[in-house]
Amino acid sequence: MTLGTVIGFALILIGVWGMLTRSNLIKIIIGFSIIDTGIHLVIVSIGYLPGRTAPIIDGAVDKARAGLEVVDPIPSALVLTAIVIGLAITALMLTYAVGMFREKKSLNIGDYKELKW
Amino acid sequence: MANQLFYIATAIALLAVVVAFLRLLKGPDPTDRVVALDGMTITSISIITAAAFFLGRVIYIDVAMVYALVSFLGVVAIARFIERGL
Amino acid sequence: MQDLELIGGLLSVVGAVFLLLAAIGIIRMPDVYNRMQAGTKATTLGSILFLLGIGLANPDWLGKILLLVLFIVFTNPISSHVLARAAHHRGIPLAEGSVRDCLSDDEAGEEGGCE
Amino acid sequence: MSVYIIAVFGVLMVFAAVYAIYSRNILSAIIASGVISLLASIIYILLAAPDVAMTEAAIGSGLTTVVFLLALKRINRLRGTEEEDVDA
Repeated sequence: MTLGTVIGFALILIGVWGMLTRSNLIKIIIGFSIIDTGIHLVIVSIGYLPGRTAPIIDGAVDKARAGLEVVDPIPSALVLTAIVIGLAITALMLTYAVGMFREKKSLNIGDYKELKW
Repeated sequence: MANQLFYIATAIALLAVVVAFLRLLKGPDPTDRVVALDGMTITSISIITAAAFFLGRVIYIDVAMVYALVSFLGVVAIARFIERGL
Repeated sequence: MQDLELIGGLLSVVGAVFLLLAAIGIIRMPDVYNRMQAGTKATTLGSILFLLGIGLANPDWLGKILLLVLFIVFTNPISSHVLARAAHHRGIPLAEGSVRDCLSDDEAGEEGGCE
Repeated sequence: MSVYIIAVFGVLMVFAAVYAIYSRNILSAIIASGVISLLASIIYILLAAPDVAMTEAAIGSGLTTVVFLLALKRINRLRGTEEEDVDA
Protein backbone atom coordinates (compact mmCIF):
# COMPACT_ATOMS: atom_id res chain seq x y z
CA MET A 1 0.00 0.00 0.00
CA THR A 2 1.33 3.42 -0.94
CA LEU A 3 0.48 5.03 2.41
CA GLY A 4 2.77 2.67 4.32
CA THR A 5 5.64 3.51 1.97
CA VAL A 6 5.12 7.24 2.54
CA ILE A 7 5.10 6.82 6.34
CA GLY A 8 8.21 4.63 6.19
CA PHE A 9 10.17 7.18 4.15
CA ALA A 10 9.06 9.98 6.49
CA LEU A 11 10.42 7.96 9.45
CA ILE A 12 13.71 7.34 7.63
CA LEU A 13 14.13 11.09 6.95
CA ILE A 14 13.35 12.01 10.57
CA GLY A 15 15.85 9.42 11.80
CA VAL A 16 18.61 10.67 9.49
CA TRP A 17 17.93 14.24 10.63
CA GLY A 18 18.16 13.17 14.27
CA MET A 19 21.39 11.25 13.75
CA LEU A 20 23.02 14.21 12.01
CA THR A 21 21.93 17.06 14.26
CA ARG A 22 21.98 15.69 17.83
CA SER A 23 25.20 15.54 19.78
CA ASN A 24 24.17 13.12 22.55
CA LEU A 25 25.29 9.53 21.93
CA ILE A 26 22.03 7.95 23.15
CA LYS A 27 19.99 10.32 20.96
CA ILE A 28 22.02 9.16 17.94
CA ILE A 29 21.24 5.53 18.77
CA ILE A 30 17.52 6.38 19.12
CA GLY A 31 17.69 7.97 15.65
CA PHE A 32 19.20 4.76 14.31
CA SER A 33 16.35 2.69 15.74
CA ILE A 34 13.81 5.04 14.13
CA ILE A 35 15.53 4.52 10.74
CA ASP A 36 15.33 0.77 11.35
CA THR A 37 11.55 0.90 11.93
CA GLY A 38 11.07 3.02 8.81
CA ILE A 39 12.97 0.58 6.58
CA HIS A 40 10.96 -2.36 7.91
CA LEU A 41 7.72 -0.49 7.21
CA VAL A 42 8.77 0.24 3.61
CA ILE A 43 9.70 -3.38 2.88
CA VAL A 44 6.49 -4.81 4.36
CA SER A 45 4.29 -2.32 2.52
CA ILE A 46 6.01 -3.17 -0.80
CA GLY A 47 5.02 -6.81 -0.35
CA TYR A 48 1.35 -6.02 0.36
CA LEU A 49 -1.25 -6.72 -2.31
CA PRO A 50 -4.64 -4.97 -1.93
CA GLY A 51 -7.60 -7.13 -0.99
CA ARG A 52 -5.62 -10.18 0.05
CA THR A 53 -5.09 -11.72 3.47
CA ALA A 54 -2.26 -13.02 5.65
CA PRO A 55 -0.21 -15.99 4.35
CA ILE A 56 -1.26 -18.39 7.12
CA ILE A 57 -3.31 -21.32 5.85
CA ASP A 58 -6.11 -22.12 8.31
CA GLY A 59 -9.90 -22.46 8.05
CA ALA A 60 -10.41 -19.01 6.56
CA VAL A 61 -8.28 -19.63 3.45
CA ASP A 62 -9.14 -22.13 0.72
CA LYS A 63 -6.20 -24.52 0.25
CA ALA A 64 -6.64 -24.96 -3.49
CA ARG A 65 -6.83 -21.23 -4.25
CA ALA A 66 -4.28 -20.12 -1.63
CA GLY A 67 -1.93 -18.67 -4.25
CA LEU A 68 -4.62 -16.21 -5.35
CA GLU A 69 -5.75 -15.18 -1.87
CA VAL A 70 -2.63 -14.47 0.23
CA VAL A 71 0.00 -11.73 0.06
CA ASP A 72 3.68 -12.27 -0.72
CA PRO A 73 5.30 -13.94 2.32
CA ILE A 74 8.95 -13.28 1.34
CA PRO A 75 9.19 -9.61 2.53
CA SER A 76 7.66 -10.64 5.87
CA ALA A 77 10.31 -13.31 6.35
CA LEU A 78 13.10 -10.88 5.43
CA VAL A 79 11.83 -8.23 7.86
CA LEU A 80 11.49 -10.85 10.60
CA THR A 81 15.23 -11.47 10.34
CA ALA A 82 16.04 -7.77 10.06
CA ILE A 83 14.22 -6.91 13.31
CA VAL A 84 16.34 -9.33 15.32
CA ILE A 85 19.57 -8.12 13.70
CA GLY A 86 18.50 -4.53 14.41
CA LEU A 87 18.19 -5.38 18.12
CA ALA A 88 21.70 -6.86 18.09
CA ILE A 89 23.16 -3.77 16.38
CA THR A 90 21.40 -1.46 18.85
CA ALA A 91 22.79 -3.43 21.80
CA LEU A 92 26.31 -3.29 20.31
CA MET A 93 26.08 0.48 19.80
CA LEU A 94 24.90 0.96 23.39
CA THR A 95 27.81 -1.15 24.63
CA TYR A 96 30.23 1.14 22.76
CA ALA A 97 28.44 4.20 24.21
CA VAL A 98 28.88 2.89 27.77
CA GLY A 99 32.53 2.11 27.09
CA MET A 100 33.18 5.57 25.66
CA PHE A 101 31.46 7.17 28.66
CA ARG A 102 33.64 5.13 31.02
CA GLU A 103 36.72 6.50 29.25
CA LYS A 104 35.95 10.23 29.15
CA LYS A 105 32.87 10.80 31.40
CA SER A 106 30.99 12.56 28.61
CA LEU A 107 28.16 11.68 26.26
CA ASN A 108 28.79 14.58 23.89
CA ILE A 109 30.07 13.41 20.50
CA GLY A 110 32.15 16.59 20.13
CA ASP A 111 34.43 15.55 22.99
CA TYR A 112 35.75 12.54 21.09
CA LYS A 113 38.34 13.89 18.69
CA GLU A 114 40.86 11.04 18.56
CA LEU A 115 40.64 8.34 15.94
CA LYS A 116 41.42 5.65 18.54
CA TRP A 117 41.51 5.49 22.29
CA MET B 1 -26.85 -2.41 10.81
CA ALA B 2 -24.59 -4.27 13.21
CA ASN B 3 -21.57 -3.63 11.01
CA GLN B 4 -22.17 0.12 11.10
CA LEU B 5 -22.23 -0.03 14.90
CA PHE B 6 -18.80 -1.69 14.92
CA TYR B 7 -17.47 0.94 12.52
CA ILE B 8 -18.72 3.69 14.85
CA ALA B 9 -17.13 1.97 17.87
CA THR B 10 -13.76 1.67 16.09
CA ALA B 11 -13.85 5.34 15.09
CA ILE B 12 -14.51 6.38 18.71
CA ALA B 13 -11.63 4.18 19.90
CA LEU B 14 -9.31 5.80 17.31
CA LEU B 15 -10.29 9.22 18.65
CA ALA B 16 -9.48 7.98 22.17
CA VAL B 17 -5.97 6.94 21.06
CA VAL B 18 -5.38 10.38 19.55
CA VAL B 19 -6.58 12.17 22.72
CA ALA B 20 -4.37 10.00 24.96
CA PHE B 21 -1.42 10.67 22.64
CA LEU B 22 -1.71 14.40 23.36
CA ARG B 23 -0.88 13.71 27.02
CA LEU B 24 2.19 11.76 25.89
CA LEU B 25 3.43 14.80 23.99
CA LYS B 26 2.48 17.24 26.76
CA GLY B 27 3.08 15.50 30.10
CA PRO B 28 5.54 17.34 32.33
CA ASP B 29 7.09 14.22 33.89
CA PRO B 30 8.04 10.81 32.43
CA THR B 31 5.47 9.20 34.74
CA ASP B 32 2.68 11.06 32.93
CA ARG B 33 4.00 9.74 29.66
CA VAL B 34 3.98 6.15 30.92
CA VAL B 35 0.36 6.56 32.07
CA ALA B 36 -0.58 7.81 28.59
CA LEU B 37 1.31 4.86 27.02
CA ASP B 38 -0.65 2.42 29.19
CA GLY B 39 -4.00 3.90 28.17
CA MET B 40 -3.00 3.93 24.51
CA THR B 41 -2.00 0.27 24.47
CA ILE B 42 -5.20 -0.96 26.12
CA THR B 43 -7.23 1.01 23.57
CA SER B 44 -5.07 -0.34 20.75
CA ILE B 45 -5.82 -3.92 21.85
CA SER B 46 -9.51 -3.16 21.24
CA ILE B 47 -8.68 -1.75 17.80
CA ILE B 48 -6.67 -4.87 16.89
CA THR B 49 -9.60 -7.11 17.86
CA ALA B 50 -11.96 -4.96 15.78
CA ALA B 51 -9.57 -5.28 12.81
CA ALA B 52 -9.60 -9.07 13.27
CA PHE B 53 -13.40 -8.93 13.15
CA PHE B 54 -13.50 -6.81 9.98
CA LEU B 55 -10.85 -8.85 8.16
CA GLY B 56 -12.29 -12.19 9.31
CA ARG B 57 -9.08 -13.84 10.58
CA VAL B 58 -8.90 -15.32 14.09
CA ILE B 59 -5.09 -15.36 13.97
CA TYR B 60 -4.90 -11.61 14.65
CA ILE B 61 -6.25 -12.05 18.20
CA ASP B 62 -3.01 -13.89 19.09
CA VAL B 63 -1.14 -10.72 18.14
CA ALA B 64 -3.36 -8.80 20.56
CA MET B 65 -2.38 -11.24 23.34
CA VAL B 66 1.35 -10.78 22.68
CA TYR B 67 0.78 -7.02 22.53
CA ALA B 68 -0.93 -7.01 25.95
CA LEU B 69 1.82 -9.10 27.59
CA VAL B 70 4.68 -7.06 26.15
CA SER B 71 3.15 -3.68 26.96
CA PHE B 72 2.57 -4.81 30.56
CA LEU B 73 6.20 -5.92 30.90
CA GLY B 74 7.43 -2.67 29.36
CA VAL B 75 5.39 -0.54 31.76
CA VAL B 76 6.65 -2.56 34.75
CA ALA B 77 10.27 -2.21 33.55
CA ILE B 78 10.00 1.58 33.13
CA ALA B 79 8.29 1.93 36.52
CA ARG B 80 11.02 -0.07 38.24
CA PHE B 81 13.62 2.10 36.52
CA ILE B 82 11.92 5.25 37.85
CA GLU B 83 11.57 3.79 41.34
CA ARG B 84 15.03 2.37 42.03
CA GLY B 85 16.98 2.18 38.80
CA LEU B 86 15.94 -1.23 37.35
CA MET C 1 -28.55 -14.58 15.40
CA GLN C 2 -29.19 -11.10 14.03
CA ASP C 3 -30.31 -9.91 17.46
CA LEU C 4 -27.06 -11.17 19.01
CA GLU C 5 -25.02 -9.13 16.52
CA LEU C 6 -27.08 -6.05 17.31
CA ILE C 7 -26.53 -6.49 21.06
CA GLY C 8 -22.81 -6.97 20.45
CA GLY C 9 -22.62 -3.79 18.39
CA LEU C 10 -24.38 -1.74 21.04
CA LEU C 11 -22.07 -3.19 23.74
CA SER C 12 -19.03 -2.28 21.63
CA VAL C 13 -20.24 1.30 21.20
CA VAL C 14 -20.74 1.62 24.98
CA GLY C 15 -17.22 0.25 25.58
CA ALA C 16 -15.73 2.66 23.04
CA VAL C 17 -17.46 5.56 24.79
CA PHE C 18 -15.85 4.43 28.06
CA LEU C 19 -12.45 4.33 26.32
CA LEU C 20 -12.98 7.88 25.04
CA LEU C 21 -13.97 9.07 28.54
CA ALA C 22 -10.79 7.48 29.92
CA ALA C 23 -8.68 9.34 27.34
CA ILE C 24 -10.40 12.64 28.21
CA GLY C 25 -9.74 11.88 31.89
CA ILE C 26 -6.06 11.28 31.12
CA ILE C 27 -5.77 14.69 29.53
CA ARG C 28 -7.99 16.69 31.92
CA MET C 29 -7.11 15.45 35.44
CA PRO C 30 -4.82 17.63 37.59
CA ASP C 31 -2.01 15.30 38.72
CA VAL C 32 -0.43 11.90 38.04
CA TYR C 33 -2.43 9.89 40.56
CA ASN C 34 -5.81 11.11 39.32
CA ARG C 35 -4.75 10.47 35.73
CA MET C 36 -3.79 6.95 36.72
CA GLN C 37 -7.27 6.29 38.16
CA ALA C 38 -8.96 7.51 34.96
CA GLY C 39 -6.51 5.79 32.66
CA THR C 40 -6.66 2.37 34.28
CA LYS C 41 -10.14 1.77 35.71
CA ALA C 42 -12.12 3.22 32.82
CA THR C 43 -9.95 1.58 30.15
CA THR C 44 -10.34 -1.81 31.85
CA LEU C 45 -14.15 -1.57 31.82
CA GLY C 46 -14.24 -0.13 28.30
CA SER C 47 -11.99 -2.75 26.75
CA ILE C 48 -13.89 -5.59 28.49
CA LEU C 49 -17.20 -4.31 27.05
CA PHE C 50 -15.66 -3.78 23.58
CA LEU C 51 -14.13 -7.27 23.44
CA LEU C 52 -17.30 -8.96 24.75
CA GLY C 53 -19.32 -7.14 22.08
CA ILE C 54 -17.10 -8.57 19.35
CA GLY C 55 -17.30 -11.99 21.00
CA LEU C 56 -21.11 -11.87 20.98
CA ALA C 57 -21.17 -10.90 17.30
CA ASN C 58 -18.88 -13.80 16.40
CA PRO C 59 -19.49 -16.66 18.89
CA ASP C 60 -16.76 -18.93 17.45
CA TRP C 61 -14.05 -16.65 18.83
CA LEU C 62 -15.53 -16.38 22.34
CA GLY C 63 -12.89 -18.64 23.94
CA LYS C 64 -9.89 -16.60 22.81
CA ILE C 65 -11.64 -13.33 23.62
CA LEU C 66 -12.45 -14.52 27.16
CA LEU C 67 -8.77 -15.43 27.60
CA LEU C 68 -7.79 -11.91 26.46
CA VAL C 69 -10.32 -10.35 28.88
CA LEU C 70 -8.94 -12.46 31.75
CA PHE C 71 -5.44 -11.32 30.84
CA ILE C 72 -6.41 -7.64 30.87
CA VAL C 73 -8.19 -8.04 34.22
CA PHE C 74 -5.09 -9.63 35.76
CA THR C 75 -2.38 -7.35 34.41
CA ASN C 76 -3.92 -3.86 34.30
CA PRO C 77 -4.28 -3.27 38.08
CA ILE C 78 -0.70 -4.47 38.65
CA SER C 79 0.75 -1.95 36.22
CA SER C 80 -1.33 0.82 37.81
CA HIS C 81 -0.07 -0.13 41.28
CA VAL C 82 3.58 -0.23 40.18
CA LEU C 83 3.26 3.13 38.43
CA ALA C 84 1.67 4.75 41.47
CA ARG C 85 4.49 3.51 43.71
CA ALA C 86 7.09 4.81 41.25
CA ALA C 87 5.45 8.25 41.07
CA HIS C 88 5.24 8.44 44.87
CA HIS C 89 8.86 7.39 45.24
CA ARG C 90 9.91 10.05 42.75
CA GLY C 91 8.33 12.70 44.97
CA ILE C 92 5.67 14.10 42.65
CA PRO C 93 3.39 16.32 44.79
CA LEU C 94 -0.33 15.71 45.18
CA ALA C 95 -2.80 18.06 43.49
CA GLU C 96 -4.40 20.88 45.45
CA GLY C 97 -7.42 19.66 47.34
CA SER C 98 -6.01 16.23 48.23
CA VAL C 99 -6.70 15.44 51.89
CA ARG C 100 -4.66 12.36 52.80
CA ASP C 101 -1.43 10.62 51.76
CA CYS C 102 -1.63 7.16 53.32
CA LEU C 103 1.64 5.79 51.89
CA SER C 104 3.69 8.61 53.43
CA ASP C 105 1.92 8.03 56.77
CA ASP C 106 2.75 4.32 56.63
CA GLU C 107 6.40 4.99 55.84
CA ALA C 108 6.57 7.48 58.72
CA GLY C 109 5.26 4.76 61.08
CA GLU C 110 2.06 6.53 62.00
CA GLU C 111 -0.59 4.33 63.59
CA GLY C 112 -4.27 4.00 62.68
CA GLY C 113 -6.39 5.97 60.27
CA CYS C 114 -5.50 4.46 56.93
CA GLU C 115 -6.97 1.06 56.24
CA MET D 1 -11.63 1.43 7.31
CA SER D 2 -8.10 0.05 7.49
CA VAL D 3 -6.81 2.93 5.32
CA TYR D 4 -8.05 5.44 7.89
CA ILE D 5 -6.51 3.48 10.77
CA ILE D 6 -3.15 3.36 8.95
CA ALA D 7 -3.32 7.11 8.24
CA VAL D 8 -4.09 8.03 11.86
CA PHE D 9 -1.41 5.78 13.34
CA GLY D 10 1.12 6.94 10.73
CA VAL D 11 0.61 10.57 11.67
CA LEU D 12 0.96 9.66 15.36
CA MET D 13 4.19 7.78 14.58
CA VAL D 14 5.67 10.78 12.79
CA PHE D 15 4.80 13.07 15.73
CA ALA D 16 6.30 10.57 18.22
CA ALA D 17 9.50 10.38 16.13
CA VAL D 18 9.87 14.17 16.02
CA TYR D 19 9.27 14.30 19.78
CA ALA D 20 11.87 11.57 20.40
CA ILE D 21 14.45 13.64 18.52
CA TYR D 22 13.50 16.99 20.06
CA SER D 23 13.05 16.04 23.74
CA ARG D 24 15.79 17.04 26.20
CA ASN D 25 14.95 14.23 28.64
CA ILE D 26 16.50 10.90 27.66
CA LEU D 27 13.90 8.79 29.49
CA SER D 28 11.08 10.54 27.60
CA ALA D 29 12.86 9.91 24.31
CA ILE D 30 13.17 6.19 25.13
CA ILE D 31 9.43 5.99 25.97
CA ALA D 32 8.62 7.73 22.67
CA SER D 33 10.73 5.27 20.69
CA GLY D 34 8.82 2.43 22.38
CA VAL D 35 5.55 4.05 21.30
CA ILE D 36 6.81 4.16 17.70
CA SER D 37 7.41 0.40 17.72
CA LEU D 38 4.01 -0.33 19.29
CA LEU D 39 2.17 1.75 16.67
CA ALA D 40 4.22 0.15 13.87
CA SER D 41 3.07 -3.30 14.97
CA ILE D 42 -0.59 -2.28 14.48
CA ILE D 43 0.23 -1.09 10.96
CA TYR D 44 1.92 -4.46 10.25
CA ILE D 45 -1.33 -6.23 11.18
CA LEU D 46 -3.31 -4.09 8.76
CA LEU D 47 -0.70 -4.80 6.06
CA ALA D 48 -1.44 -8.56 6.50
CA ALA D 49 1.80 -9.55 8.24
CA PRO D 50 0.85 -10.84 11.71
CA ASP D 51 4.17 -12.65 12.26
CA VAL D 52 6.11 -9.42 11.77
CA ALA D 53 3.67 -7.65 14.10
CA MET D 54 4.25 -10.23 16.84
CA THR D 55 8.03 -9.97 16.53
CA GLU D 56 8.00 -6.18 16.43
CA ALA D 57 5.80 -5.98 19.54
CA ALA D 58 8.01 -8.39 21.47
CA ILE D 59 11.48 -7.30 20.35
CA GLY D 60 11.11 -3.77 19.02
CA SER D 61 9.03 -2.50 21.88
CA GLY D 62 9.83 -4.69 24.87
CA LEU D 63 13.44 -5.81 24.53
CA THR D 64 14.84 -2.65 22.91
CA THR D 65 13.35 -0.48 25.67
CA VAL D 66 14.85 -2.74 28.35
CA VAL D 67 18.28 -2.65 26.65
CA PHE D 68 18.18 1.17 26.48
CA LEU D 69 17.19 1.37 30.17
CA LEU D 70 20.03 -0.99 31.14
CA ALA D 71 22.59 1.17 29.31
CA LEU D 72 21.14 4.32 30.93
CA LYS D 73 21.43 2.69 34.37
CA ARG D 74 25.08 1.82 33.68
CA ILE D 75 25.82 5.39 32.62
CA ASN D 76 24.05 6.87 35.66
CA ARG D 77 26.03 4.59 37.99
CA LEU D 78 29.31 5.65 36.37
CA ARG D 79 28.30 9.28 36.67
CA GLY D 80 27.38 8.84 40.33
CA THR D 81 23.96 10.55 40.22
CA GLU D 82 20.44 9.18 40.09
CA GLU D 83 19.00 11.57 37.52
CA GLU D 84 18.17 10.50 34.01
CA ASP D 85 18.21 14.01 32.51
CA VAL D 86 21.06 14.48 30.09
CA ASP D 87 21.55 17.58 28.00
CA ALA D 88 20.98 16.95 24.33
